[in-house]
Amino acid sequence: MKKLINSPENVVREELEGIQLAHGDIVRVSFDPFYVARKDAPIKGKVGLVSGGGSGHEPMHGGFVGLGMLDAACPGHVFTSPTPDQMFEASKAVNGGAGILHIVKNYTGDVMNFDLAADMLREEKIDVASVLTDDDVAVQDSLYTAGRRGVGLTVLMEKLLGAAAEKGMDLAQLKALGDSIRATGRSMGMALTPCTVPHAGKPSFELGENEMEVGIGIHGEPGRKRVSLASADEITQMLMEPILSDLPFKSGESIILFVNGMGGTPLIELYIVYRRAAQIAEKHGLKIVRNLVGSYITSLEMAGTSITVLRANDNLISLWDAPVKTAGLRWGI
Amino acid sequence: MKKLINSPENVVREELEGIQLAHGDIVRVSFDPFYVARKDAPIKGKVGLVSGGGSGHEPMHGGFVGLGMLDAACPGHVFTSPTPDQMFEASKAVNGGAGILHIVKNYTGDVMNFDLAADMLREEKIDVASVLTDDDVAVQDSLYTAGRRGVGLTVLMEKLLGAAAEKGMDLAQLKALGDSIRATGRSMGMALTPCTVPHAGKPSFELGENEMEVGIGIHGEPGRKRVSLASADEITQMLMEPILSDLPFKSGESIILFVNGMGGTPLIELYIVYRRAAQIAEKHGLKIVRNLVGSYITSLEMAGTSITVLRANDNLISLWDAPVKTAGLRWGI
Amino acid sequence: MDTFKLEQARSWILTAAAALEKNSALLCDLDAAIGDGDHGANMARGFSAVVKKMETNPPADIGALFKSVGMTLLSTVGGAAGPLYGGFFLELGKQTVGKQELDAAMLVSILEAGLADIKRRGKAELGDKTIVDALTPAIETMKGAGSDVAAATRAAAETARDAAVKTIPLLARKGRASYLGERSIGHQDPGATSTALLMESLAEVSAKA
Amino acid sequence: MDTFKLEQARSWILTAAAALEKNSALLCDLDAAIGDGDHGANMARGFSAVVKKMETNPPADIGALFKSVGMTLLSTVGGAAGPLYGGFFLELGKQTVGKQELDAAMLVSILEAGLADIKRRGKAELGDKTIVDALTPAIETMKGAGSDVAAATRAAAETARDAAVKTIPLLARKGRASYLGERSIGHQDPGATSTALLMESLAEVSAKA
Ligand SMILES: Nc1ncnc2c1ncn2[C@@H]1O[C@H](COP(=O)(O)OP(=O)(O)O)[C@@H](O)[C@H]1O
Ligand SMILES: Nc1ncnc2c1ncn2[C@@H]1O[C@H](COP(=O)(O)OP(=O)(O)O)[C@@H](O)[C@H]1O
Ligand SMILES: [Mg+2]
Ligand SMILES: [Mg+2]
Ligand SMILES: [Mg+2]
Ligand SMILES: [Mg+2]
Repeated sequence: MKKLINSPENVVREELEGIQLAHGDIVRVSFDPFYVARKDAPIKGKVGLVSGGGSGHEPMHGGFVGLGMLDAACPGHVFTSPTPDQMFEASKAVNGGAGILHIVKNYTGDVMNFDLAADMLREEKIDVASVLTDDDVAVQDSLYTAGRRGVGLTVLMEKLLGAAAEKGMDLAQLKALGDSIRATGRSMGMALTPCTVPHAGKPSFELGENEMEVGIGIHGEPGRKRVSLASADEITQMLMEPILSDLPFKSGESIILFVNGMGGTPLIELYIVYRRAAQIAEKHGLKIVRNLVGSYITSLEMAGTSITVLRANDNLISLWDAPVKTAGLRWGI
Repeated sequence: MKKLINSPENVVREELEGIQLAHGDIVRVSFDPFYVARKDAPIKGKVGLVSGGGSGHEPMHGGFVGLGMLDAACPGHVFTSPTPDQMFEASKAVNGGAGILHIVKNYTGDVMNFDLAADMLREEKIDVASVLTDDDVAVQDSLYTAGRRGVGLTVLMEKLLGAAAEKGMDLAQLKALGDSIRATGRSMGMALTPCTVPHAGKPSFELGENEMEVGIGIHGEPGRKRVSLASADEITQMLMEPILSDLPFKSGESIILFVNGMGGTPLIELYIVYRRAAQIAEKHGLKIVRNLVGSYITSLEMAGTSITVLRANDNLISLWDAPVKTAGLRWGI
Repeated sequence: MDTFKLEQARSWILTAAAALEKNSALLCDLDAAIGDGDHGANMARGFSAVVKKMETNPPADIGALFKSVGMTLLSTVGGAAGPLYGGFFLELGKQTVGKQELDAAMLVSILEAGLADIKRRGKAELGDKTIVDALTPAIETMKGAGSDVAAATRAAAETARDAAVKTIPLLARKGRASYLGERSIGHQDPGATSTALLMESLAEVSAKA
Repeated sequence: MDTFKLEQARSWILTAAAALEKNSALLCDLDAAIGDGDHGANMARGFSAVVKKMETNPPADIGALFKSVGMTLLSTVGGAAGPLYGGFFLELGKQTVGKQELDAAMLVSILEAGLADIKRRGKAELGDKTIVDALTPAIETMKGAGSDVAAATRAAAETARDAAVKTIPLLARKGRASYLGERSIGHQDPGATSTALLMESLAEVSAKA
């Protein structure tokens, strides 16, 4: 296992120490329990946006804490959902009196832990709502299953709701906006290589030199199918097709297009994927009004990419353009 | 070779197509010859900042074209210096009448090609000056060698000179400022894994499961020594020690600290490195006034890190804080 | 053995902690095949925190013990297993407030309450390839195994072990493994396996009484 | 053969292009060991562009041919080799403006002028582990090899080939390999090797006359 770490046990703590040292102007880090909060939180009268999830997806979520995005993020162990006490303390720490919105990726663990935290917060008379992301079209949805995973849409969700909260939207409005974003965003990902969870010390799965996994999530889990290596254009097609046909996105619609790297894929390759994704979107009659290209929701050092498409309207565009000042995403300020 | 590409020959062209599609609001891409220029260039009365180098280091340099940074960037083939005609055309395209400053990493090829381009520009009566970066302390410098490589300092150089040019500094002043930055910045890098140049199809060198290369550049070249794998803290020490003692940086000084990822290293590891680098700097009596953590000057999908330390003063701090709007670095606007 | 005493409850947790630590890599491997590879680490981390807590703060009755176990698991395990096992032990604690010992029937009934909590929280049914698939038949076996705690828990442990193996051909419908669809078939569920380890530990400490 | 004609000059470039294409991987491997692994690709790309240019735009004299080769290499090779070989051929072009043929002495003198350009541009001296280490002794050999172009170029080619091999024990002081310090020792210089290929091609086309 080749990693720039000191020991598997200390990865998250030391990462947080690094974040505190590097971004002390934007955030403050709590070490017991672990959470990253906006330095200027709580902000009176503003709904507190709190997210969280396993570590290993950096910059998500800690890198998205700051003006115009999250008020707090709770990092779990690598690929392990954080615990209710973290979410509870983080939420209390950023509670400005207008309630707390939890942004939760739809994994059994994350959902149950956030639910427990919400119960604890309600006992303290704090208003809590939650918004799920479950945008991964690689997973077949059904009433009888855990549903779809939350992946790339989470990044867009946090940016857009963050801007809306900053503008003073109340909890119910934010929840409604979040639900509408949830309903109109879709993603799919693939991996060229697996990743190695530090405490496991070995890759999460094996992939032959000529194989890739399609329909992968962000936890080093195997995807839906293993197929032969293909060209960037073919891969992009394999991801875009299910995304576009799932909602479905219709000709004439405006979209935000997000091409994400899995952690070990360099930017040069992401632009080659973006190129094709944009061509496919245009051919489909879609108008790309905003985009994001980079490694924002990662799976440790996995090589691969995911694509997220979100239906856009003027309101979302103005929220997208609103100032954001976080370690991972910054503009307008 | 596992890459999100279509064919080795088309990597650079298709990447540029992706950049044009994704960042058409900031840049325009020329395809014959290849260069990326600020969309609003030439800017009358402003010195045009032009850099370039082999591809494979993204976001450098194309991702640093835009307000407050470069006016144009010339991408060569992967790891191969671009050619004089690119630099000539790019410089002409962004010439606002106040002259052109070339920012050149000190590699034989880059230097000679930029020199040829400068000669061609002078024949057209365009004022040209150039600033070198040669900040890599892993390379022993001497009168009789090619000198040191330009590495991480190039990113800081482009940001700082970009801000100064935006503020209206003239060519001679920019050249002087660049030379002073060159004189006070130092870097060193290491690799956990090699990288694979697309047309080569195999890794640039072999590394055992328990080995790493220390003193590596950004071109997949072997480093100065191969040693046993070490912890993040030890590695950070191996990089910081030669950097701090080379200039040397002295107790009481202010610095900008830049921890860079080589392309295949996830952010979570970079924060662990930053943590230690900051601790070492502080123990050395240095005051970190600004920092940058992320993969900004990469070596394809190489796993590894480099550290850059630059002496800072109030002038540099205000240039650092000045607005920048590029695909790779953005704030204040 | 006719009753299960505070001392045994304490030993159960210590024995389970040791078993989970010992089988951590196995559980991680099972989870890597159809999940995210952390189940063993999660459980080992949680139970080692439980052990530490018990040492510094020895509970005075079975209810206090289980409550403490549940609270600690909730705040240290994370993932799906944290709330599920945490809630399970919290429920066991609720059912045993102030108790110093339990007879076999009570043991069955508190485990049933714990299982109900897991099903309420996780919404998994029998056959979904989860903890429920090991715990449900184990409790059924215990129910029909009479009033000797040692014998009943031993029978339950065997059933749980077999039941964990029987999750192999199942298609996962809950938890991370469900994302794999058909590809979840052919692998043993890590949560059912950790449940089997818990039941085995229960049988071991009951036999020693 | 007493003179080197336009037709041979043309063949030289075509033969060299084929040789560089054929040895592209070898040159890349040599460069990977002590540089950045692109020398073969750079040279092959440049010479293939040269060939294309010659086909569409056949030069009328040796000077025009070399000038065109130089210009094309400058804008297609990149890296260190682009300006060095580009400048080399531009210099050859300057020395042969309007010429249809060259005798052996002139061939030597234009190669000397080309070498001087490389040294001026790259500032490398003999022994720095560069192109200079192959070209310098090759020209020396040619100088002493008499007026038969075929014989002289053959001798020069052999010397260049040996000289490229003799770069192995050298410590690089110029170019990328210099960054390696002591670790550059023990590897053959890619640029010296491509020079040897150019000289071998020159000898081959001269023999065929
Ligand atoms: N809804 C559920 N009901 C019951 N058990 C579940 C449910 N979801 C997951 N599990 C159990 O949890 C186990 C995985 O636990 P763990 O790996 O610790 O959490 P995570 O899946 O969050 O990584 C699965 O093997 C399964 O037995
Ligand atoms: N200053 C120099 N003078 C002469 N030849 C040089 C010099 N620097 C480099 N070279 C030659 O160039 C070769 C490398 O060329 P190439 O790989 O194409 O360029 P780059 O080093 O820019 O990748 C070296 O093997 C060496 O022979
Ligand atoms: Mg997990
Ligand atoms: Mg090169
Ligand atoms: Mg798991
Ligand atoms: Mg080279």
